[in-house]
Amino acid sequence: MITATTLITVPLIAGIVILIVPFAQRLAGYLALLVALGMVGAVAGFVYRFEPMAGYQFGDDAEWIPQLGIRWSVALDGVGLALAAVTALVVACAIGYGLWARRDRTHATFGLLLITEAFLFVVFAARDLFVFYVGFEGMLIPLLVLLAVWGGDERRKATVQVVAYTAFGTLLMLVAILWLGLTAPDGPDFSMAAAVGRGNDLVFWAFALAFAIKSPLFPFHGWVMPAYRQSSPEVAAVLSGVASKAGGFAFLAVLVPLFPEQSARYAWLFIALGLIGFLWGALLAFRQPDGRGVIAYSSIAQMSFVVLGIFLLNAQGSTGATFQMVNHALVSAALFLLAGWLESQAGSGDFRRLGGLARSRPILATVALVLGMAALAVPGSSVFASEFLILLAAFADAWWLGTIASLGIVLAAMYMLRWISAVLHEREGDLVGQLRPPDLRSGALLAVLPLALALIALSVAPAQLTERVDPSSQMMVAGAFADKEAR
Amino acid sequence: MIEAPNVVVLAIAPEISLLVGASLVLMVAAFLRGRDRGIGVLLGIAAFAVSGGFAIAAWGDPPVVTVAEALQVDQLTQAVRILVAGCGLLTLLVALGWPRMREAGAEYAAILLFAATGMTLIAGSNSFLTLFVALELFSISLYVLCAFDRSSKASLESGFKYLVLGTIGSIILVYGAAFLYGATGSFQFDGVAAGLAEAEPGAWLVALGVVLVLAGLLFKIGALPFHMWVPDVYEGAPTSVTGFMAAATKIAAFVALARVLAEPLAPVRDTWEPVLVVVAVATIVVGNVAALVQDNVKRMLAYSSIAAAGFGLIAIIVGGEAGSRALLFYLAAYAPMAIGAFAVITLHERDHRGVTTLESIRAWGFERPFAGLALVVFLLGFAGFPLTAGFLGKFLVAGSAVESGWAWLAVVGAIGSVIGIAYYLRVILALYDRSARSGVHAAGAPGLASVSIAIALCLALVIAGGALPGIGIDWAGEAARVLAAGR
Amino acid sequence: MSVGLPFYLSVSAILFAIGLVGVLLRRSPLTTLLSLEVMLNSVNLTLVAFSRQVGGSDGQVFALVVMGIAAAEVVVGLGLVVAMTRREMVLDTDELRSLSG
Amino acid sequence: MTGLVWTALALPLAGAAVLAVLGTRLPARGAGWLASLVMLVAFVCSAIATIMLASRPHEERAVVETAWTWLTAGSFQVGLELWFDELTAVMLLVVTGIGFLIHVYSIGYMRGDEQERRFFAYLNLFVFSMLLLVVSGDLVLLLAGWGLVGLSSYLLIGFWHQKPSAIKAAKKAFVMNAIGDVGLALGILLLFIELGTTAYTGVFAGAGSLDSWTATIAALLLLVGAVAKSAQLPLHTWLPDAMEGPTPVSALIHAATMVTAGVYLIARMNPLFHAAPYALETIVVIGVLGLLMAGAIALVQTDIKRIIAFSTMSQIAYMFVGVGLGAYWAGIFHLFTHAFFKALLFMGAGLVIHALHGEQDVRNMGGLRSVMPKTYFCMLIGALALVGIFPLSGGFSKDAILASALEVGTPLAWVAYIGGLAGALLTGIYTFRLMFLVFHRRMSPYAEAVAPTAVKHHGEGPSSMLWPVYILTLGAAVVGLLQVPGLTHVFFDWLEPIAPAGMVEPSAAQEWLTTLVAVSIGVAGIAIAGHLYLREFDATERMRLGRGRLVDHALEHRLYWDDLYAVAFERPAQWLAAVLRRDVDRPVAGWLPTDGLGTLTAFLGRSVSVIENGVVRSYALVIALGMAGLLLALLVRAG
Repeated sequence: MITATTLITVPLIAGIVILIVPFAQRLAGYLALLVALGMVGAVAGFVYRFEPMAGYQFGDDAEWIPQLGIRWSVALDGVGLALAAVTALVVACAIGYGLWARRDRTHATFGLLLITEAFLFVVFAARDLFVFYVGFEGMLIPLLVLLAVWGGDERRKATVQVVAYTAFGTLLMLVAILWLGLTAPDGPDFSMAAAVGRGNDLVFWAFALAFAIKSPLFPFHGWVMPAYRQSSPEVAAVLSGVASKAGGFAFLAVLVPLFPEQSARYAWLFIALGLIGFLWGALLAFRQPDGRGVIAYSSIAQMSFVVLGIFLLNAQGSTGATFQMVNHALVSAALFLLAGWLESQAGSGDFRRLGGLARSRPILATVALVLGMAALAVPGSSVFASEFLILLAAFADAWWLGTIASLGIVLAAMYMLRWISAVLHEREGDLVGQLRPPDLRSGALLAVLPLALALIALSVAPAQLTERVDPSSQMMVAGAFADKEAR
Repeated sequence: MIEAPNVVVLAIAPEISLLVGASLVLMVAAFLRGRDRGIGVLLGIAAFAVSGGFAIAAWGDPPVVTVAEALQVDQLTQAVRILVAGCGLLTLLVALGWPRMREAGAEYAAILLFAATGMTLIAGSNSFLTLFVALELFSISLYVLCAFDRSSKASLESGFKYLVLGTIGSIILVYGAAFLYGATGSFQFDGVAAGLAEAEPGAWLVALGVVLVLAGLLFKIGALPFHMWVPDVYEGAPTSVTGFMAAATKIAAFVALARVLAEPLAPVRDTWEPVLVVVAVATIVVGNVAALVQDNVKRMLAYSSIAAAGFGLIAIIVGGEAGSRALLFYLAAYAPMAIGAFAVITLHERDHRGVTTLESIRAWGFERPFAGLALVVFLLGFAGFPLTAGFLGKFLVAGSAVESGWAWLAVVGAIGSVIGIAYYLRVILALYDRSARSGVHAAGAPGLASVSIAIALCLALVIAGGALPGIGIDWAGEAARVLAAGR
Repeated sequence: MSVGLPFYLSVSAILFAIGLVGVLLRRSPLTTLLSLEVMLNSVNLTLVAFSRQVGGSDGQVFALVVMGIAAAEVVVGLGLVVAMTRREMVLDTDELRSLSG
Repeated sequence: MTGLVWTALALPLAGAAVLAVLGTRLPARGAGWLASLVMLVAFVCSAIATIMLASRPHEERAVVETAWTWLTAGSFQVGLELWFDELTAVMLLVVTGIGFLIHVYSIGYMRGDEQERRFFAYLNLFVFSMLLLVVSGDLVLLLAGWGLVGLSSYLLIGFWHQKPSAIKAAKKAFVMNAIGDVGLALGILLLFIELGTTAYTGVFAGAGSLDSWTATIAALLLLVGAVAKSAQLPLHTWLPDAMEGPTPVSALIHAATMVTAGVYLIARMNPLFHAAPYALETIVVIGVLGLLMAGAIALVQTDIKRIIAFSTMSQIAYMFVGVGLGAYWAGIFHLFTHAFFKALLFMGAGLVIHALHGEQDVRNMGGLRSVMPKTYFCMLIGALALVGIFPLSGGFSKDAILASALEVGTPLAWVAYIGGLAGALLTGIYTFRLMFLVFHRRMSPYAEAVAPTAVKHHGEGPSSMLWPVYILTLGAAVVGLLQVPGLTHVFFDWLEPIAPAGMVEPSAAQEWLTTLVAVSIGVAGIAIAGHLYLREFDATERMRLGRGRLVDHALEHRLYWDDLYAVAFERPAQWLAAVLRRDVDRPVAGWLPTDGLGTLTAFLGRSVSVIENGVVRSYALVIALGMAGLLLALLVRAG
């Protein structure tokens, strides 16, 4: 029987095996890809079997460290499943891209990517705070190593920044988790269920800080630029595509349900930060000199928007936020892979030296356009659907909130159009003229295409996702919503 | 008529086996003179195994006070016996990979056995006399072991420094014991406790005695401001010895400290608690901060072990059942990480034929994937990364602190751990620095198999302690009950 | 004039201080070892003095043990000094600085 | 019947997908024919569906069908909902019919362009989007179509993407439309929050129950969307720039179909607007101002396509006036006829541009009547229809709008009436200025050098370009007869059911009166144009309207709207972004000074390890001092 535990252990073990066993380089890569595709299949099976109204599913619950009231308690609900699904897809594509790019030290790259995937699954499935922490902290190190070893010239500095920001946040969260788990009324109990409503403000902020940094929420995004810019494309894709979702997911699935009272009380702050971040990121994305800069700041904007949606504490906000996370995972992962491809083929991501790539490269042009249009949430796209839901939630909360937030959507159109035209259109850049990059083909195309196709599929029938997510996300915000209403 | 002291032979069987083993090893060495071919070391391993076996067999037996009330053989003593025997065994395995063992293996093994005897005795000591004798037994043995590599000036230097400073530490301890004797009229722990309970608060003899005893013990665990010897000695000593010191000495000294604080000095908690709080914080800060700027890996680990001592002190301050359990688990978790890490460095020293620095270790992880990965795991364990024993150790310590109102100390520990991640990461990054070429590869040198076995064992322990810590926590809990009951 | 406990303790403290100052000031390894012996003996004096004060022989026994251990320590210490000499190291504790930082 | 509509909707999408996926594996010529075939089938489907709809009794003519649930969250639910009624049928026919003709025309127009396949893929994508817009039965879905037409418009304006000006124009169009999308989206949100649904059925049923403020705000927000899409004041500035796209695109998107979506939206949402009289009045005001302004600007433009573009803006403003007055049928009727004659004018202009090798400046034309007689004739019909000369189509529809103003009779309606008539004068002038400059007077040197040889070799154009023009000419001439005052009532009767609250219908007398006045004014306009532009003059001469330099300057610069936006929004936003990036983001996001912290900890670490100098004596000293410190601390505590 395939359960959430399987989902976690298979990539973990496979990752370690690939890391250690001296397979031939290519073989290691293909094995990793096979495992990643297997995970996609497994998650697809979950999606197929998932009962939207039945709460947490595919779970395991076993004693782990009974002395501390810690249980191996994992299960997926709609929200977790949605993110797990997109994680599986993004990691598979990232590995596929790495294979195409003939990344050296295949064992380590792909092994670590699989391990990251496993820890991400832990985060999305955790029903126990200890387990959650294991996942939340666990994914950091493989990603850091990937960044630090395979990153760009300034990888060292970037790594230090990531460590400084994220490690700080998570360790304070650890202290908070300890407090919650050990002060449970009936002896130590780290299950999330037992922690609901027990935390005080200090504990709440410790959690919130960790999640805000991971998301990243404005103004905790200082580590994002260096990390996204220095990582290799597949790592940047995982980092911005799915690792950041751990933060957003944690806001929705951990912070809000566990601290309904504080969440309702301080919702205004998160809404304000989300709103500022949404506009801030969009404005900054507009002036970035290269593709990665645009994608990075747009990620900040999008994730801030997600946080905004979550803290509206209603059905549309939470479902929209989950949906938006899925969308953004697909979009930003694909864009980073594409940006990486461009850098590898054209030698740089600098807008001043690119341009005119659409000419006689129809596949590249089509893929880039589809992604760009999805990213700017052209009405009818799945990103539009999710942003519309969040906007709806914001508007229902306060009309001015929705109105201001809608500004960000216009800004998104501006910076994405700038990206599209700077890469694809206008005059041919000098690098394009010199290096004559080919069209997007074979491996690289296969790595990006599934993400684009997933976006298109979600655009055709977004309800397939929201119907599965909605009951779960409503449950998550129900407590805080009630508290907010009572206020 | 002289009453013969009451001796329960079975209760001290582990010590007897160690001493008999040492004698046997020495005799074999004397008889075989140069044709020993590792028989001495194997005998030593056997002695450790037998000793540990006795202790395990006696696990759960009712406590016994024996040898003229000089020794208490309780669960705590048994735990230390098992741990020390394990450390000794692993250390001998590691030491086999050291070329010098071919000529002097038997002596090494014999002295190690003596040191181990001292460590087990100090854990079970029931009077300051026993404490002092045991302390000196292992200290003097360690002085010799540190200087064991007579071909190396650094080794001799470290042995001499350790001797001078260690003797000062011992003198301080015994001086303090003398004052306590003057104040209470007893060296026996229960007698001291009874005397202190009656002594007027603030009596200068008591204060002097407490501070000096404390200082002597803090010296051995390497806490501030008595940490000065640690970096020099750890760096200069043969690496296997360093590992043994970091693991076993720490266990013995911490348990001795815990026992002294829980039994004779329990009545004057008000006197020593603030001292320890200051010391703990200073130790964590200084250890971590200084480690950050080290380029010599052994020296860096020495500072990190200072920081670890500070973390252990948190558990000592918290005390009680939770604190003591956390302390024991933390120490037990620390041991395999330390021995394992230094074992990997042994390997690297052989490969590189020189000192292990951040420079010389560059890209070595690609040459030796297993050793490199193992080092990464050990370092992550030190850093307190989930799914390693080190994480559980820190988790328990911080948990006990949070639980009993010392949350701020846990936060200090957490901040220290953030810095910790930074310097462990430096090593990991150097280990997998793609831009460098390691080039050095001394394959198949004799004795390396045993080092690899030791590393594998340590790795298994570290992972098991992190993934399935239940048994360990139970054992630590049982042993800790001794300390908790001492109040 | 009766010589009381404080007198012994003072003498022992002075001895201790002399030993400590010796360690702090002298740079010859042999003198350092010597100073350590002085410190140990100050402890012995304290032990014996308290032993008399408290009654019983525990303190005196302890002092004997300390002497024995001191002897062992000196043996190791001298052995180290010999080994260092053989390696042609300068016998000056301030020169033992290859390990620092 | 609905099956046919679904087919008509799906076919262009399928066509676009096939063209996109097969790409260069398809023969270049095949792409155009495939796309056109798709359009023909879609048109036939639409036509049959319309006939079937017409055969139904009146009360059963609004057909709703849901394919699948598109989006849900909480109580919010959107279905992929089809809404097929009389208005939809009109739009379907216009989009597929005119669309088919323009596809065919494009086969000739795009011949030789290396990216022909991409062009037809985009064109098909556009048609799909437009169809989605008109057949959707839910506001959110309409918004989806709304956005997708914006997207395809962007793609097509920027089709020649090597041209920076084209890309700039495309981006401008997209962003302005995105603003409109957001306005529309906010309106939809408001409606959902008030009514709990976004489906037409629910909105129509609930619109009456809204309080007038909510209804007005919602209607105004929808109007923002309509204004942006239809290039009306104040979000009109993208339309003239959009002429950077290939001419068939201008004909299809920026004349016949997409830009009229705003009119469609207002007509479609008439129950809501009925509940929001202020919004309706706003529409009329926007319309009147727009038709006058656009007409005036058209007077001085020199780019043939831009003249037509401003004319389009002006004509759509008429439609706005119509729907704003409550004469929804008249607005849609004008939309219908406009689709014919404006597409015709653009396509004719395309023939001219083709013959002149891409030249678009009217000063470099002239005298083409003799070289391109067929084109001249067709465009003349189109121009007369545009001016509203009896009995061509434009007259009937425009006069219907103006007559409705008479019927309404409020002061605002009178303003609209007079404004509309003044607009008719402008229309007459600028339309025939175009005709005279291009086809009459002496040939410019450039035209003389190029046109005769080009036409000699290729004729006025390939038959694939000419035949659609002929058909449209026929249409532009006769479709007005559907609704001859007092004689035929086809259009009004057909559309009457879409407005439950009723529509304004002028009497036949009002209409004939208006026609009389308007035709006279139109003829006067033509006469003025003839007076001004038929005489010979130097092509380099500035083409003044009057003597006032100021007026000229203002009109040439399109009344400074672009400059206003640049100063008010674009530059401040750019500046803000630059400042944020350069000076603000780093301090705000870098609150954790990792560099500083790193330096600090490293400094601390070095200072701490300074005392680790390797000298045993100093270590002993530290130990001694440490002990002394501990003792002192205890003494202080005790004392």
